[in-house]
Amino acid sequence: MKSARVKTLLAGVFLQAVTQGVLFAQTTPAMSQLQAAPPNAPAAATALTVVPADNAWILISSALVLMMTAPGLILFYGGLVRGKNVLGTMMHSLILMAMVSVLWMVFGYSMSFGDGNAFIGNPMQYWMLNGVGGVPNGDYAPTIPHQSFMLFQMMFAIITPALISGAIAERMKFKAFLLFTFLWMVVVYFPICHMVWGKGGLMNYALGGKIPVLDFAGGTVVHISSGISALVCAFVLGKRMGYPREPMPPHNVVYSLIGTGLLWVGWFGFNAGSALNAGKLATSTFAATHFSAVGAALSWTFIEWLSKGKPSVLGAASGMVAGLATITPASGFVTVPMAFCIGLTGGVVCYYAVTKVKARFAYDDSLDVFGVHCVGSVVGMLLLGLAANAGVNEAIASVSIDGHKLSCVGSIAQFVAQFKGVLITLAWSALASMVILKIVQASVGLRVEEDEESLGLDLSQHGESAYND
Amino acid sequence: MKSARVKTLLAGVFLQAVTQGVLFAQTTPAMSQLQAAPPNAPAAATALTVVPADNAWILISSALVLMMTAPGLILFYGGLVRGKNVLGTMMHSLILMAMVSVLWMVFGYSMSFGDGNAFIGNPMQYWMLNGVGGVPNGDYAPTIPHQSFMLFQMMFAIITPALISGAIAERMKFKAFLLFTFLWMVVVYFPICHMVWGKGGLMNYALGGKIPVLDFAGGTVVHISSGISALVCAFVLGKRMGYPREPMPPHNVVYSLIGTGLLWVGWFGFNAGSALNAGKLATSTFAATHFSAVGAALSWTFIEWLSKGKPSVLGAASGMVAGLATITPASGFVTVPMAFCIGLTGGVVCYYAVTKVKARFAYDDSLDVFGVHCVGSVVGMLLLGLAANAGVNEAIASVSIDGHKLSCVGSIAQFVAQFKGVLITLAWSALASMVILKIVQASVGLRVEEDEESLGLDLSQHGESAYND
Amino acid sequence: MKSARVKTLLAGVFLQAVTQGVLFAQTTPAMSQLQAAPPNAPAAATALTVVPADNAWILISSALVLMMTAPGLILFYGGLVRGKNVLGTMMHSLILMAMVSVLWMVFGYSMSFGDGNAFIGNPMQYWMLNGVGGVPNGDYAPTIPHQSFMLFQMMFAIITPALISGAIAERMKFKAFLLFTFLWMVVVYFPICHMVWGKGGLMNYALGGKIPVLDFAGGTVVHISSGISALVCAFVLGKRMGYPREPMPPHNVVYSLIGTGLLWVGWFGFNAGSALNAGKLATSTFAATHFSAVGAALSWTFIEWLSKGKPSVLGAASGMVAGLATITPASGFVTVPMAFCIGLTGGVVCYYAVTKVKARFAYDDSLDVFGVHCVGSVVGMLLLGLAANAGVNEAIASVSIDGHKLSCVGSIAQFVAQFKGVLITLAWSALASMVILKIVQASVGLRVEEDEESLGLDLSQHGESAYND
Amino acid sequence: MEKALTTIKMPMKKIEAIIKPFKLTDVREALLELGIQGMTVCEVKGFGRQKGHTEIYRGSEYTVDFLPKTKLEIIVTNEQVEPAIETIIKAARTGKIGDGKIFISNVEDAVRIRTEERSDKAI
Amino acid sequence: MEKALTTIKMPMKKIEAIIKPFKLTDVREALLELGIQGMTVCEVKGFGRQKGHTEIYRGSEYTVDFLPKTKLEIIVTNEQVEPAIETIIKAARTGKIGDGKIFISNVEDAVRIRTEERSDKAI
Amino acid sequence: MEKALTTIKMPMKKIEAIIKPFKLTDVREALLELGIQGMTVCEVKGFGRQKGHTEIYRGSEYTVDFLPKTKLEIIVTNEQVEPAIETIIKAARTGKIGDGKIFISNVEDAVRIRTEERSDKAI
Ligand SMILES: Nc1ncnc2c1ncn2[C@@H]1O[C@H](COP(=O)(O)OP(=O)(O)O)[C@@H](O)[C@H]1O
Ligand SMILES: Nc1ncnc2c1ncn2[C@@H]1O[C@H](COP(=O)(O)OP(=O)(O)O)[C@@H](O)[C@H]1O
Ligand SMILES: Nc1ncnc2c1ncn2[C@@H]1O[C@H](COP(=O)(O)OP(=O)(O)O)[C@@H](O)[C@H]1O
Repeated sequence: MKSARVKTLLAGVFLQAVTQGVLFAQTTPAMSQLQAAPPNAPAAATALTVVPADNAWILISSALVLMMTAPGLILFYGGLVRGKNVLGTMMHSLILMAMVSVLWMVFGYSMSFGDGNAFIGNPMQYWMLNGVGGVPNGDYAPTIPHQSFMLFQMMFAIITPALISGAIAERMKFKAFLLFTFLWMVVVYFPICHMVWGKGGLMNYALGGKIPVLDFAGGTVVHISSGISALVCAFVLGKRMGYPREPMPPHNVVYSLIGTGLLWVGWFGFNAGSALNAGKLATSTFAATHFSAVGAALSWTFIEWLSKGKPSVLGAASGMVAGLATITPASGFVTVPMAFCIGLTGGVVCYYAVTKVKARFAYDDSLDVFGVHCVGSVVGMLLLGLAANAGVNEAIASVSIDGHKLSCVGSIAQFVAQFKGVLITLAWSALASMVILKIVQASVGLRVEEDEESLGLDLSQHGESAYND
Repeated sequence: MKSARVKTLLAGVFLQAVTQGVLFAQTTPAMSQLQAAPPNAPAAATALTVVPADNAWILISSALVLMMTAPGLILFYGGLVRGKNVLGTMMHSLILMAMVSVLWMVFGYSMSFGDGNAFIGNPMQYWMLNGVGGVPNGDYAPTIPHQSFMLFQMMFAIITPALISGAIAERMKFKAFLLFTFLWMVVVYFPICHMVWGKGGLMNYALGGKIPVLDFAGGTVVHISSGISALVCAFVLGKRMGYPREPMPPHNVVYSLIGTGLLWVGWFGFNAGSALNAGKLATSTFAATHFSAVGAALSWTFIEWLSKGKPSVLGAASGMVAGLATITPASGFVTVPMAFCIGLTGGVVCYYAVTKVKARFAYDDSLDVFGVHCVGSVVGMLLLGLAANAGVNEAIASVSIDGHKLSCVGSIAQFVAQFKGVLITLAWSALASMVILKIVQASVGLRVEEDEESLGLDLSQHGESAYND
Repeated sequence: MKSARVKTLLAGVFLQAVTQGVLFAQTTPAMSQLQAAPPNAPAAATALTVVPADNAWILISSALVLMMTAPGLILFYGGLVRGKNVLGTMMHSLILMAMVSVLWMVFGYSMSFGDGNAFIGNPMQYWMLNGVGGVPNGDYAPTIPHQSFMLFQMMFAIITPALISGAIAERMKFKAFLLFTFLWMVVVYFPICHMVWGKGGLMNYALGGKIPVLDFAGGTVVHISSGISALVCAFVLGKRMGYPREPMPPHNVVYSLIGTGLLWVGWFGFNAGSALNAGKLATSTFAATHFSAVGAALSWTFIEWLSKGKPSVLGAASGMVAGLATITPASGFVTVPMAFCIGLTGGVVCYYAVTKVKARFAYDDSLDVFGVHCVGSVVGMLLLGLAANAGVNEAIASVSIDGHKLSCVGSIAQFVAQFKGVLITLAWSALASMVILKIVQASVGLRVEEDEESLGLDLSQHGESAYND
Repeated sequence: MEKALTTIKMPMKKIEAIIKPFKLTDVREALLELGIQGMTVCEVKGFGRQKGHTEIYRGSEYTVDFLPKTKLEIIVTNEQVEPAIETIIKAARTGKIGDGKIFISNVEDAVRIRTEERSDKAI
Repeated sequence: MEKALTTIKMPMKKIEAIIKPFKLTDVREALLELGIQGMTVCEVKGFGRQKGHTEIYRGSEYTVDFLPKTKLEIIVTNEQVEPAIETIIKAARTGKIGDGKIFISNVEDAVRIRTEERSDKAI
Repeated sequence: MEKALTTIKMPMKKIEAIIKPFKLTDVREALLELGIQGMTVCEVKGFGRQKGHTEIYRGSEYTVDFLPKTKLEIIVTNEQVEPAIETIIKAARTGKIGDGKIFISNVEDAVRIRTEERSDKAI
């Protein structure tokens, strides 16, 4: 019975596919003309040409950022949970690779990067990615196909909610997770992405915004938004059964270390790809990314060695990820020694967030999304306000906000601007997450049954177990 | 005694190496001149210059495609078998990285891409890769060194027989596997590759073929050829001892999920690299690849959720791979929404192939090579016949076959052409595989002894076990 | 008490960061001017421009080489040790990613690539990477930012000491490892790197050296230096408790196979990236790299099959790594068939080094660093002396040493030059390692206590265990 | 020695308790409070009245009848047997099917390897 | 209670069967048919007359003497002992060396944790 | 059969030895020299007087009380019991706390699955 309904559904989909196929095939000449001069492109846009080197760099960067999610993050997170929840944990990220991409195609990209007001883009402008083709979008990336820019940004949209899944690990209903992330993308991610990077966005200093916030590769959009939402989730969902009395050590630290390596490598695409070309800014961003990871790995390791007596390997790995999250907003704006210092700071602050703050407020942010990603990126955003350097990125020497020229180079004023950016992101993400969680709770419920939790998500939610003899 | 013979052998190899070294060193100026104007190059070929951006993209794509085999496929397959066979299963792919490369060097590339008739290239033309150097081959890839093109194509030749190994997992003699794949490459892969992509190949619409078959990145050459051969193998080898009565669940689903992530990422190189340059076609191929994986992941997951009551993680991963196999032939010819629909269809059809068809005909295609790769790519090849879009790839708007101009844009006529291409590939691969298997059976035998099978391939064939305390 | 001191320390670091930030921000225009015409640049350097394609290739190659260390090498090594030492083993490489990078930033790059004498560069020239910016350094890589060159080279500096860690696995104190590698970088790596690749280095044929040694991607600098030092370490540290009476099989061969795949893929960046541009030399290096791995995989597998009766999977993987290490110095100078023969030879020689030589001299080079890396690269260096081919790399046709023009093409003379290069590297590395080990032994001690060794490094050194239920 | 062995009148019992794995901490702590200072624990798979579950891998369904259980082995003196049983029952019980069993059998002798102490001095 | 324990005249036996792992399904099904509804299973390594094998890792040869075996523990009433033994033999036998052993010993008492039932009512 | 079982006067003993894992090779070799040709081995976790250790994961400290131990089960004839015990003690002893225990109990019967041999012929 059920399967009959499914078949009808699928037949529909198939038919639609075929008709659309014919449709698209017929309208293509017109469409490609359309792309050559899209309504939203400035007149001069027709002169934009693709630079193959930049395109190669952005495509490979896009691949690297997807690799961060899988197999990077799925390994990092999967290793940290107990063996009975490893598949469920990995599924959280895997299913988002599919779900977020669909949202992105239908209206998400348009809500993020379409023209609109200061808070949100027009969801219909690039509906079904119509008009996002081979011609560059001069506003965002003048030397690569608009489609390449869309793809690169999509990989960010995928990993952001995947990060949140670390806070709700080992106890959330799969259905609830799907509903939560769906709403979260629409209400939190797309708007914040538009505000920070979209044309006309509130905080987009380069394209007509009102607050000159610097965020090179997603400190606010990716790490703070997800990290604070993760904290809210941890509070609303409550602790895992038995936490913290029962020990819940990582079931396979090796997985987490593989994940760490892949995250580091992928992060080069994440940050240096955000230069959107393969020039010297990509290089300096790459360097800053590396040296911040280095700094935080060292500071986390040594502070742990001093305070706990032993330098743990998971500690070093956590430091690396903290350093990478910390430098993300700053990576395109600071020198190498500065990036190293930012990393050192990020490592220390995140270490205390994960050990002291978590213990003090007794929430179960299971895989430390808040303590690493949110706290790290807040540190990065603020230090960037003091350290932004026009020698590294000349674009910030003089920007125009509301018709006034001003500089975004490191200063108290810029620090304040960064602070505002952080606050807006924190407030909006926390508030919206709270509301969304209440809706999910009221509709499908948030947590699995006690029996299911003690059996594990792999069996209870997915009918599988990871390891069999 | 044995080792004495080996030493003589090796001394010979070494001597040869040194002499060849001197030889090559002396003849090099001549050879490089030769490369500048190879006998088979059109007069204008001397004007071909390498575009570094395109070369960078093809080199990295080649690396990505090798990564698909190892560690991608070895993990995907290795996780799905039982723990006592994991090394033997991984070895199948690993040894092919070596063996196929040698064949490719000696005569395989030449048989595939040398001039010849409609069915096979001249094996002597590029014997030992002579004449495959830094100057582009204008027929195949005018902006990258001929050698880059050769390398990229080699990675396809490696992964194709590696795919087959999933069907014979856990029971084939290692010797038999080597002999089978050797013969299979010569009799199936090189000819079909020549027919579809070689100059003058029967189905190469762009370079003088007779049937205008579209296959962007290897639906026929890679997935259908290997998938149908896998089915034949499964029938001829018979079921694993105890199958299906005894449960044979995957011994480590985590490995398979890591493999899935790496396959997805690597597939960007596989498909978008097939554009052979870093322009907008690479971008649109990248996008189509992604959205088909997305579509199939969703359709497989939800159809399983509806029919079995739970969405399995391995199901989502299987859907991803199915979506990637499905879009392979179509990836460079269709729009993003169309790719998504093709993926949706592929996911559903492969799901039924793997669950219902396999159960109905009771063969033991152990890791579902046929159900995922062959069935998926057949779906992709056929839908492509309806959906090929000149707005995406203008090259297909007008092609000349036998002196007639015609269009390969989606239509019933093109559907028929695609159908022919599929049929030829299915028939040739199945027939040849059957004959090869009989030869192997008669010479070295196909299956390991019962004792060896129950002990596992790792110990019986390789004298190792994967896990020790 | 301790933590109070730490806090003061950290406050200091933070303050410094902020002040430096302001400082850098202020001085930037000057600094960027400086970069436009650095004191050490020839007058014509101002004309150097970045080629984005080359930069994209070097950035991605840098990422690939870092991937070789993590997750490549950490998996390869981590799988080979016993389960109680896996984290400690992985930590060796992970901490070097941080520690070596800091040395590199502060003075290591300058010691390696700064101007200086034949043995060492001026550590102050690029102190804190001052002057290493967006403008290419014409001496080393005229088409990419100097900073890109620095990053690429840094990845080599990271993996080299990480290789050594395989020889001291399962028994060295973590503190001792840190001190040893710190001293080793300063006394062995930076000097040898300068001698071979630095401007004015003793063996740098292209930039004013005295001995025309060819070493494309680090046969001496990376593999011989680390491999011979590993041997010295194995002798000085002594055997693991129970070795060889007690069996110490790899605890997870699957990890090692994943590592092998990643190493192979990453090695394309290592070798082909060493072309420092994305032209045809990168392609031919890529090809040579691949075919040597292929050759050695086959020769190792078959020689083991003949002599032990079974072809082991770890054997095939070991052959791959041996072939990659062997070709490294030669990769940019030889043809594909020659690379294949060099690989065949490397596989055989390394096989005997690992099985017979190790047994004969009864040292415990736990993960065979000497037998694979040192022996392999010595083979490669010497065969290169006979096989270097100007048709592949025209730069070697005529080089000037001490005012004399000579050719580095394969010949007895070049063989002798290679031999000298190998000897110098062996002698210097062995001697220095011995002295360093004595210093470390006398200060912090080399080995963990017996109790700690039998408990495992994971628990005794890091307070963790890799696997928990 | 042989004599010694036979003259001792079985002063000890072996308690084997098969419990749900997540109850191990509770049981261990309860027994410790009772004064029992040693035990040996083994991961086992149990088959009984408690239903297993079904797993599906690519359409193939497997019924998993064996469930993960934890087996405790505790050697105690005769007097400790009943208190120990009661303690285990209290700590391990959830009231749901599959809570497990306790089996009691005789032990003839015990030896502490380190000291060669015998009988109840060894435990 | 103490009294209860001693007055019961050992009505149960413990059967420990060490078998080849791939025979587990067969044995379980055969026992189930016989009406035995519970058992506890443990992965063990066995050493006996059956030869081990040699493994080689990079030239170092290791003799592996211990082979993977599966140990079943089944508590049954006295009357079930012999039928159970016969059933196990029939289901687990391949006729080749290494088929395994069955050991029988006394059990003094049994308790079902969920219900506190004792003796043969508990199994 | 039932009769056969009861008339046999317990000719065999079961030795259970809990030892430190790295002593397994030594113990096995020593027993082999003594003429004992079979044993069954199981990885267990032990709790006793030997202190565990602390592990820290991201600031959360876990006390690990259970330590890895190896359990040997050896069925021997009555005469072999004492020599076997002595051998195990000698081979497994380090003199440090946690060396482990040996427990001895009765076995009523043994069966070799391959041949259906019974009693001491089966071991
Ligand atoms: N006859 C038996 N012999 C050995 N172990 C048994 C026996 N019966 C049950 N068990 C063990 O006890 C566990 C719990 O038994 P079960 O019948 O599921 O529930 P309950 O303990 O509530 O009666 C089983 O999983 C198995 O490990
Ligand atoms: N004396 C013994 N005590 C305990 N277990 C034994 C003993 N002898 C054999 N076993 C177990 O029985 C298994 C099979 O014994 P083996 O001698 O190899 O073959 P068979 O059962 O055919 O005689 C061994 O692997 C071991 O686990
Ligand atoms: N009463 C007991 N019952 C069962 N096993 C025990 C008992 N006491 C100790 N053991 C086992 O013996 C091991 C060693 O005991 P422990 O008290 O640590 O040291 P020692 O053997 O030196 O006295 C423990 O880890 C545990 O496995």
